[in-house]
Amino acid sequence: MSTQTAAWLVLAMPLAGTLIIALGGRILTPRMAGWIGTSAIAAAFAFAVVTLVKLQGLGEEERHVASSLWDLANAGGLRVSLGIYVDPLSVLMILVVTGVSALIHLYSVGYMSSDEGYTRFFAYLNFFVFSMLLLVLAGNLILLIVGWAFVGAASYMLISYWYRRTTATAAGIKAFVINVIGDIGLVLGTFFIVRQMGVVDFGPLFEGAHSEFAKNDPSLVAGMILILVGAFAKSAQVPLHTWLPDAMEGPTPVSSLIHAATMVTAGVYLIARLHPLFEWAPTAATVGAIVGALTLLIAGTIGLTVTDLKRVIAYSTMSQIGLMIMGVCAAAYVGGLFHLMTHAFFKALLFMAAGSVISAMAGQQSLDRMRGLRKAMPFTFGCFIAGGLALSAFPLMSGFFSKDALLFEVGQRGGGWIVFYVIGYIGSVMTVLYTWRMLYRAFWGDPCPEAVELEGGHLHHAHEHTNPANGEVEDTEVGFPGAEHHIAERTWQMKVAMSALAVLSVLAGLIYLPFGITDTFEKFLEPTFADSIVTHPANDGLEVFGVILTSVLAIGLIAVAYRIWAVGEGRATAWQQRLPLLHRLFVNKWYFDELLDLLFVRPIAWFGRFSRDSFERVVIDGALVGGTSGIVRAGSSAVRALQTGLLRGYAGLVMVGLAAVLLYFLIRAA
Amino acid sequence: MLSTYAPAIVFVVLGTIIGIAFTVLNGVLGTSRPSPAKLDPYESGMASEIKQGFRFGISFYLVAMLFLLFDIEVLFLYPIAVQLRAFGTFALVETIVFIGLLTVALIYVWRRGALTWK
Amino acid sequence: MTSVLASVKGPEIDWAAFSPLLGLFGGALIVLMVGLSSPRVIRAHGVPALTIAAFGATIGLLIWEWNEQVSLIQDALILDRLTILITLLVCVAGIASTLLAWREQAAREIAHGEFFSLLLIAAGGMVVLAASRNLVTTFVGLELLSLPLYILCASRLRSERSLESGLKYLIVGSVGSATLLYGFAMLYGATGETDYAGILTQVVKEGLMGDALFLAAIGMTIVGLAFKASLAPFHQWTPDVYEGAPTPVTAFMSVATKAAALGVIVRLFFTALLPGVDDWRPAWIAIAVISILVGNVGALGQRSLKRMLAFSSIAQAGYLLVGVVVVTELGAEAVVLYLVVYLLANLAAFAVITVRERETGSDAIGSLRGLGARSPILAGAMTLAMLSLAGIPATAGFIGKFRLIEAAADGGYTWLGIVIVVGSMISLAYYLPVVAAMWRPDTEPGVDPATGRAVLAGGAQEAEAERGGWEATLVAAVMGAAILVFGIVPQPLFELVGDVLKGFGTG
Amino acid sequence: MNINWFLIVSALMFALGAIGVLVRRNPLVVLLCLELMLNAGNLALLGFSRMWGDGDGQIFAIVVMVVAACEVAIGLGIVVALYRRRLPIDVDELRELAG
Repeated sequence: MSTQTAAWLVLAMPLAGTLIIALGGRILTPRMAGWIGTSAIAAAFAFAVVTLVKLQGLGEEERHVASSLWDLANAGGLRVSLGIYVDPLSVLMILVVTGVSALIHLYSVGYMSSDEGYTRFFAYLNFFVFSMLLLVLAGNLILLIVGWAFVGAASYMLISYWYRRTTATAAGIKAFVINVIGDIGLVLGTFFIVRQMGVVDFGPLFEGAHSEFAKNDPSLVAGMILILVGAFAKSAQVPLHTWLPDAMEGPTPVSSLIHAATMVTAGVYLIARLHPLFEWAPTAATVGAIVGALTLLIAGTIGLTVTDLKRVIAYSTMSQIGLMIMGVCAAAYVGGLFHLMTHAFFKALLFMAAGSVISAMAGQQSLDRMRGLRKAMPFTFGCFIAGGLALSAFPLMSGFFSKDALLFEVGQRGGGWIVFYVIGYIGSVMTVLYTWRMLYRAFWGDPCPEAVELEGGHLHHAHEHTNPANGEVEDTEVGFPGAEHHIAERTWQMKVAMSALAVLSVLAGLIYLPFGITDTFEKFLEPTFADSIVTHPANDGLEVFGVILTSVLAIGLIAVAYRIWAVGEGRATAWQQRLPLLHRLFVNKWYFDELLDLLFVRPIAWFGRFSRDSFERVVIDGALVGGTSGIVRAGSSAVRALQTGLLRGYAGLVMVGLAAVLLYFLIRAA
Repeated sequence: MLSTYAPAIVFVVLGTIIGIAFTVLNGVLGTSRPSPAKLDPYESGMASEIKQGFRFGISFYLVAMLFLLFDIEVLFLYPIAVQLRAFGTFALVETIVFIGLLTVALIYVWRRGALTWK
Repeated sequence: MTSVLASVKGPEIDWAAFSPLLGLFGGALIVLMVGLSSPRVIRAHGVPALTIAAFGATIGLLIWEWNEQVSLIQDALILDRLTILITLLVCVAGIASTLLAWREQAAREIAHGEFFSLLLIAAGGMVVLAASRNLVTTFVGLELLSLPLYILCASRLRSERSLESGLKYLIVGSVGSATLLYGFAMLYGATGETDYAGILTQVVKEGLMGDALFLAAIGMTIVGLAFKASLAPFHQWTPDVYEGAPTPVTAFMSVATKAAALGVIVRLFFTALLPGVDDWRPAWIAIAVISILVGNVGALGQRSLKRMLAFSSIAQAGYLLVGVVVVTELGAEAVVLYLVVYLLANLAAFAVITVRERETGSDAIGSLRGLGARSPILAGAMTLAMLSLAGIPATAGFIGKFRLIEAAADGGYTWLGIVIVVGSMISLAYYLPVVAAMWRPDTEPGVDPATGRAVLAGGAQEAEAERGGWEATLVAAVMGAAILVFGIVPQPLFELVGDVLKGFGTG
Repeated sequence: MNINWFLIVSALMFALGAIGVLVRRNPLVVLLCLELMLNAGNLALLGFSRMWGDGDGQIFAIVVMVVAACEVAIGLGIVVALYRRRLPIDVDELRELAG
């Protein structure tokens, strides 16, 4: 089997899975559909591994293989083919996508098993994987756009999967609209590039870019910024990010797969894929880095204030992707992609664990209700800790090495990029805080009623099924979540998937350790980025500094978080009443906490609230998407008010129009 | 050029003036003693059967429209008539085809029963 | 004058090139006569079958004449690639509309023969319009297409809405015709010619570019043609007429009239009026932008699907104009390409509406609820149609829009391309709810989703579904498949519309 | 006679017709006004035909007359249908379709 064949088969597997599940819907039992979907993706992963092996078997210079099935269009001197492009970057992506997807499919087999629309769920999920693979394997910009649009559609279908939930359908529409804004940006951007270059295939595109465009050519910069708009929308970057928190309305495996591990990282992939163009348009790259950095900060602050468990992780995703975008825009490709990979592992794991927690809470997602789940669900707790440690870059965890590698590469560039280096660390501070706030609030403290019930061996079930977002009463038929809840402790499929990811979250860092201890990952990606024109001056001191700073931040801030959220105010008040003298001794600490609160937590919280309430609601939702008061709606009622049905009124408007046209022409004549 | 039409213009103007003059004179000079009987549509004989809101029957409009259409189509024969010699046989064939088409239309109208008075 | 004409022995007519027109008009005559026959089966099924045969024969004749470029009847008409393509579109629309009208109430009410022969005559008028190279034939073509459509709109004699739409269309349409006629009269007055070619030479020779009469003529011509293409602000008849007319007629009107109107706009403004391009271009641009805005904005929040599609067609006409104002060959190609994809999407949508209207008696968006579960073919076709109209990738509509934007940018009007994009973004807000409604199940089984009334029994509903007819489903399926196929493999489309201006100036 | 006179009269006729369409509510009168507008075009055609001394304008005018007759016939047909359905013969009352 050649490299191309294996890559085509990777693409074919999920498509076959989709078709089998969609067409055989009536014949297949739901359980069979689940297993067919899972095995299709597992097969795709197997072929992805074969692709990897075959590609590595080629010489370093030949590790980019283009293959095309047939020509889609050949008009006006532009040839567009149904072709794929296999190189280390796309192989890395297909490995991550198929690997994580396979595990999440497995998890879903257990997690979704009581849902009435089980079969449909797997058809959608397989379709998503197919679209995502099409996106990352696409050999030209046009096919990439098609994959890009397909993942948007799949995401829309999966967010609105519980289609009788009003909040879910609204979230789906919002995601779709914002993604289409991005698609349009991507299409227009492509247009700018293709118009000048006359080719859409990646190989010739990259080779010809430096001769067709001057460095920082205005039309190239404009095109790349438009393409960035596409990347921002898909990767939920400011200001096109508002769909992602709402997308949490979808089932948890969807959040895990699409809105954490794979689809939302498409923007990072796109920038890395088009790096020869971005490097040739440094202005666009800088814009991308600025937006990434902004997102990193804004999402981090919001993550500190929201109380919905899934939304905390969603904002964390936004923030981490902001970091990656900042990284790849700063030419920290290896670090950025390394972080993409480890993030896929630990974020998928966190979502899976969150799904298990939500099940234990009978669908409740609010952190205010959760308390002391540690003893009730030890396995989930363990996974949460593994994911949380990785996310907060705790030393020796995968996230530690990847974040470190990313920021080190950014810092190595020196000059103005140092600003982004610093912002990256500020972001890390918030990452640790919100991660551990979530962990401490959900798992520490006195057990909440649900946790007590679970400790007694019984899974809590609500008397009435309600929508956690607005409290509407629901039944459990198709279109709403199913009746049963499943936790990892009692469902082997979930347990297997989470264990695998937990191991990866802890150990995946070993393939790329600092100080050149291991460089497997860098060596692997080298052929793709060999043509990079950005140089990173060596800076060993920085590397040491980075490793130490990251460790100190992670360990220190976990302790700070413990003080704020685990050792709650309630406990302190109780002590104060019992031992008024000891209280004095703790006064200073109290001041410290309050000072911390005043200086640190409150401003951030305020900014987070502002970002969420004012910025998102007013600017994004109000003016762009348009509520009842939007500009577009006003225009609509005006047009329809003119449509009175009164014939003479129509004739009147015609006369006015005629007069206007005539007046124009007579003025031209004069 | 205008002088060519002078007699016609004089005729129209005189006609208008005389018409208006007589009507006005009649109203001014004549006596007017209206009575209910005089205002009836028919001053003598039987009372009118026809009610006030009378309208022509549908068939009237139908036939009128058909007449209008067939009548106006004949207009197309005028240019041919003017240039009959120039076009020769072609004009003859054209005319026959045209009249043939009209005949088809007539047959259709007739078969659909539009010509039967209801 | 007589002496010159004495030498003329009738105009030369290339009968082969003339044959597509004869196919349509001859078909109309035959259909009319067959419609008189007494057996009900012949009237109800023979007549539409014959109509399809006539359209099919015309398509056959077109294929026979595919590579010809001939001028007909002393250059009054021309058979070139543009004519052939527009005729092809009109015939496809005609076949689809005939299939939709097969069980149509309206056809029964005004007699099948009349209904279908009027359809054929209107199609013939569209061909004359698109093929004409003379002001007189242009006007004749315009009226030949308009007059039958006035009647067809009012053909549901027992429905007040149908009559209202017919009368409204007639009156507003006639105002448009009169305006156009006045424009033509002035054009003739300014140049002394009725031939497009003659007008062009005269304008160039006499330097009439800034002449008041010539410019006023262009102005009135623009207004008259804008009417027929339903461009804002001359659009107001469109929603009312589309809603009131029988759905198959609306389908035909929305697609074929637009094709013919755009055809004549391209021909007239690319030849006879080309010297005045600097003057007329801003006017068309203004009309295009207003149409895109008014159409997209007006379609928001409409309850009736036909009304929504009417506003959408106004916006689409605006997009199409963008291909005209750039005045390039690429622009003309983009216009025809977009006409093709617009035809596919609109016919698919109207086919579904026809079926639903027969089943539920309503064309409200709500009447589509639960269609996805009951009839995946119809719902799939409608979804594709909506996505295609919105220009989502992997549908033909995306290809069409991409080409238009490309033409705009190529012609130096990138900002018009952006207007198209903005319009498309707004349009998602009314196309997507349709898709969403279809794939959502009925709220309560046993309740008619459109009216909220309880339906009687299962049997009654099945009988109603029977009335929808397989013909409409066939149209929906074929059009939907074509949208998808051309969305993925657009090459045949590019080849079809390539060289659209081939033979444009012949004769 | 100067062509301008023809044009002025025809423009006046066109304007009168347009005003008639705007202000009259009886569809029959509206149809009459439409005729007026078409015939304004005819007058202009004939005037120009005279000015250029060729027959094109006259032929055009004949075609227009036929078209005008057809329009009126269709208009009358619809009015008759409205009358049969006992609907008001008033364009302002035709407001079923709006919005």
